[in-house]
Amino acid sequence: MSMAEAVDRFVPDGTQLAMGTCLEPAIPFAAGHEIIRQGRRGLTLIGPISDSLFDQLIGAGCAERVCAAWVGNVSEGLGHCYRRAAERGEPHPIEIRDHSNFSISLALWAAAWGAPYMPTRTLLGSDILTTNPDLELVDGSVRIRPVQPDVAVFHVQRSDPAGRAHAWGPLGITEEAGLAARRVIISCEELVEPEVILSDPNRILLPETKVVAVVHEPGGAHPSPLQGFWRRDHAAYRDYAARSRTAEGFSDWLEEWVLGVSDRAAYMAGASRAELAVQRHLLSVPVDYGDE
Amino acid sequence: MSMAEAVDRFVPDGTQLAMGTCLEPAIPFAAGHEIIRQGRRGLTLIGPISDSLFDQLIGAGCAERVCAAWVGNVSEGLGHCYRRAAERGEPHPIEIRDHSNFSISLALWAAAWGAPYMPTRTLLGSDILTTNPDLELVDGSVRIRPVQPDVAVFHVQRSDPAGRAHAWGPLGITEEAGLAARRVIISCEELVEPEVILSDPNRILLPETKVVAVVHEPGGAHPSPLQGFWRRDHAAYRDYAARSRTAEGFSDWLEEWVLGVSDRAAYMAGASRAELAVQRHLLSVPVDYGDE
Amino acid sequence: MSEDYTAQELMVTAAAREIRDGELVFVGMRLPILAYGVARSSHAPSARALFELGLMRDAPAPAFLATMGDPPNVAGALWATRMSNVMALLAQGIVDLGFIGGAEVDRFGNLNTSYIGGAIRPATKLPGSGGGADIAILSRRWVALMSHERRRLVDRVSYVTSPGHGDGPGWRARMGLSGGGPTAIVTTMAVLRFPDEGGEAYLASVHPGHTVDEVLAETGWDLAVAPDVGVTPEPSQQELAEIRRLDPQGFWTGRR
Amino acid sequence: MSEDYTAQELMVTAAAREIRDGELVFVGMRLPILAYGVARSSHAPSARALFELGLMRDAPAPAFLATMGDPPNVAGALWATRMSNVMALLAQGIVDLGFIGGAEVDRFGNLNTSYIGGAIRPATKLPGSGGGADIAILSRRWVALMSHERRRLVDRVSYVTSPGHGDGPGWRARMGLSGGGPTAIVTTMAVLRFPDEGGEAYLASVHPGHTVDEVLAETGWDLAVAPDVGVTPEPSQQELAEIRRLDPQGFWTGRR
Repeated sequence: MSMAEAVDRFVPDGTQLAMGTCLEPAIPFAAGHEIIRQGRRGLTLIGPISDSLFDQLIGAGCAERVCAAWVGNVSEGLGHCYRRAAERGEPHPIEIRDHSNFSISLALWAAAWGAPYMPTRTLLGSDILTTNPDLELVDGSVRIRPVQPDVAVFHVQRSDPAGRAHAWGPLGITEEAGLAARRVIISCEELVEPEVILSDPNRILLPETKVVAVVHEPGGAHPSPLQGFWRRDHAAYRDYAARSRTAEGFSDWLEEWVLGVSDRAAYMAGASRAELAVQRHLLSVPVDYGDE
Repeated sequence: MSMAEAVDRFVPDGTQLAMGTCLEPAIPFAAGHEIIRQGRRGLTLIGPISDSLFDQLIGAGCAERVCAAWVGNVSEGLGHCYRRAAERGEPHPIEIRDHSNFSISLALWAAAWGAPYMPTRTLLGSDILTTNPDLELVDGSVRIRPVQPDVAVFHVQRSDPAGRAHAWGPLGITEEAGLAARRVIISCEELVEPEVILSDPNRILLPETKVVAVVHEPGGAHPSPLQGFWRRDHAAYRDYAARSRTAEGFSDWLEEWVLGVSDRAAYMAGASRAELAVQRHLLSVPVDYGDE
Repeated sequence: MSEDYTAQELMVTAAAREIRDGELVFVGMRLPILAYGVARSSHAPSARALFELGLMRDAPAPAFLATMGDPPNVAGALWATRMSNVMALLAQGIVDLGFIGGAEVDRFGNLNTSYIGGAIRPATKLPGSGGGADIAILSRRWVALMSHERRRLVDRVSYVTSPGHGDGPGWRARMGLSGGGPTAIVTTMAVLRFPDEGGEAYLASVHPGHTVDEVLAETGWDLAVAPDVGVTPEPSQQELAEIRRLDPQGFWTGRR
Repeated sequence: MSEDYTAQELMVTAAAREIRDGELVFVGMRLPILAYGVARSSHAPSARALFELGLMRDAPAPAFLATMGDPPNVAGALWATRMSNVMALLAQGIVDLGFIGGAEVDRFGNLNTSYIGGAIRPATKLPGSGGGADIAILSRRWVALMSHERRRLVDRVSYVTSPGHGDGPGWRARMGLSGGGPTAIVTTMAVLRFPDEGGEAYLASVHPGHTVDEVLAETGWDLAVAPDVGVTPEPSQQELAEIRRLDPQGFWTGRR
């Protein structure tokens, strides 16, 4: 399935959408850009730290609510579109439900396990408790309301056509986001035969029954890094930070890298992208699933 | 470290001990037998389904409390020592804190995350709620009190000397038991160089900071199976079920297979054990941790 | 009983018919593993199996399993993970069907696998819930498998390990149980079913070689009999072949 | 400021001295990654680093990191896992030390990284907590890193993202916070410390090239000065070499 078809079919206006769940690596930018191209509105963005993807979606007017621990640009600092939306309501106001990294994880685990809420001792004494209506202080502990995404999008290293995905490197809140979500879209660097995936069932990220679309999208996480495949494109983050300081600069950037680009293959074309490919390969020692 | 030393140093009388966390496979029988040989008393046994290890510890008089979902012999049925202890107080009475599989997992996650309790909708309507004081019905949901083991013992396929362990196959409640436990003892089929383990950090079971002992103990899970290494010894379970029907039969069995055996190497000697070794090997396809 | 198949083999095929194509099935141990294999090989080729120790499969393991953790059940699995991840699917209400074995069941389908004769110094200590209570409470529907004996099919169980329909229709909703409860009890003699709205089991079909009177005599309450009570279909040759492929020694099906 | 090192490089070495050997350190991003490397290479060779996205390391990554998720931080890790597993160690109270960067801090060490000028239509929307609140509440002790400006070191923050000592000694215990709270604020001009019982920050040392008066002028409250206030030790050549090995372009240390 193409990313355009996956977004068209499974990410309607108003979707509660989890992305960027590994924190800094493996961010599904290609999916986010396609969502912008298709002009989605009213999304709720769910994640820990999005490293500029959420900033872009907010700047493009796709989001009405953010349910996250941190929105900005990790190596460069502030998220300028996020600021404009929160401070001046541009391009339109957004509702912010602040979390910490731990509390958004627990909110997703609560949804995954069908728990009415998750009690915790984190966030005690923080004003986040007072501004996020999904958090409540009861009897000396914090109750976190479940957060159930309609859709979670993950960019992984490899998947088979049935959506059995192998992901490696730090996983952040990917597992709980995928388990909690009603539907999962997998974007993958390599589309492989089932035999490759089934040779290592412990590495399979999620049950295939959650996955509604598999998109073969090489470079789908650029400019974020992907273990074994891509280094982080620090310069791209710096360029985005500089240009997105003004609404006009952001519009120009968006035209150049999203609206004026047909798809991810076109986006990835060119020598500067290719230079980011990992050259030093470090293979894992296999394990033995022998059975008889 | 030898199993004898690990048990001597880290499993004193009264320990709250998690074992058998993968359910039917990878049960650390060698550790359990050493605990029996050293005459431990007053243990609390924590686990989901022990497939006869808990029955043996109860029959040998090591346990004063069981905090588990199921105690018996999976392929054969009832646990006869468990029955004698519960029905007739032989060799001494035990306290039983019944759980379901899900609720014992959640009790361990609560401890792992420092949560005051875990709310859930499982166990609603079950009399388990009325007989286990660690469970409480409040406002229409069940609150599970955290269960924090003093020690968790796992038998894994391979570990390095620092306790970085690779385990594969179904993991049951191993991860939450290890995270919740104050200390972890690793018993391993193969003791390998750190390079082997660090080639695949996603497969590392737990942070090394939890591990206090690594015991190289080939066959340490017999008669339970271990993926890639050992088939299940169905006949041994059948033999145990038949002989443990009476207290005298259990004593004979215990003398033959535990008390009269110096260590696991002696236990594993002989052709019948060797025949259980897995012959058909199924290696996983490596993944690439390439970084630059 | 016919010479051609055992009571357990008939139970397996009756249980298999409870599985619909495309369903996600919480399989558990023993006869349900065989029932899942039979269903996959016939009318439910796209069903998926979950095992609580942390596995999902499509095709059943091509070898005999004494436990769900035997290595052939892991090789080729679609997911090898933690129990709590499998339980998550159950808790979300997306597991269609579960199977539970019971030591004692009552007219409302409540199962006791914990204590006979009270929890304090019981007459018989049974192994406990395992995942049974979780399946009973959270799966969309479930089926019990039992040996049909008067001491096992009782009016009311003394201890509810795995709740069925409690004390009658509406009980599950009142207590907040999210799943739909038991829809059938497959025994060594008969298939009992429950009304769509829950409540009390009734006799739906009797296995070949048994009679309604015999079933009533071995049931510890005044079991209602369906007006159209029939005979449970016999296993087909294809079904028996699949059962015997998966359990060649008859370990679970009484031929050992 | 000396020509030999930048203010950020001095902050890194000051932060490194907060790490004791054998400790489990929640490192986070930016300068603390360098501080961890310096500590490991000198006085804390057996410290362990945690990164909230799901990593544990011993030796620092042998390459420049713009984020903790850059691939060199993963290769050779001691554990690559989920965030909630790393947070478990924090919640259990077994993480000795954490670092948090702050936009705004007050006399009690409370940090604001969320909203300047109120949460409704703020004057400035900052990125938020990330893992900061979790570290501030749950780690045994923590250290803040700040740019020393009067607008950033304020009497009371208007929004507490990551709680320090609240409104004074005893506040954390009253509120049920399990960790010990901040022990130091390392700024571009000075090191502020807190009494063992918590409460209000005091000036402990001034960085070379700055004066006590200058620090007081750039601090938004009547900052107490320790009787033995000294000069922050300069980075050694060995420390600078380690910093420049890990950040050869001076990306984080102001040399870019």
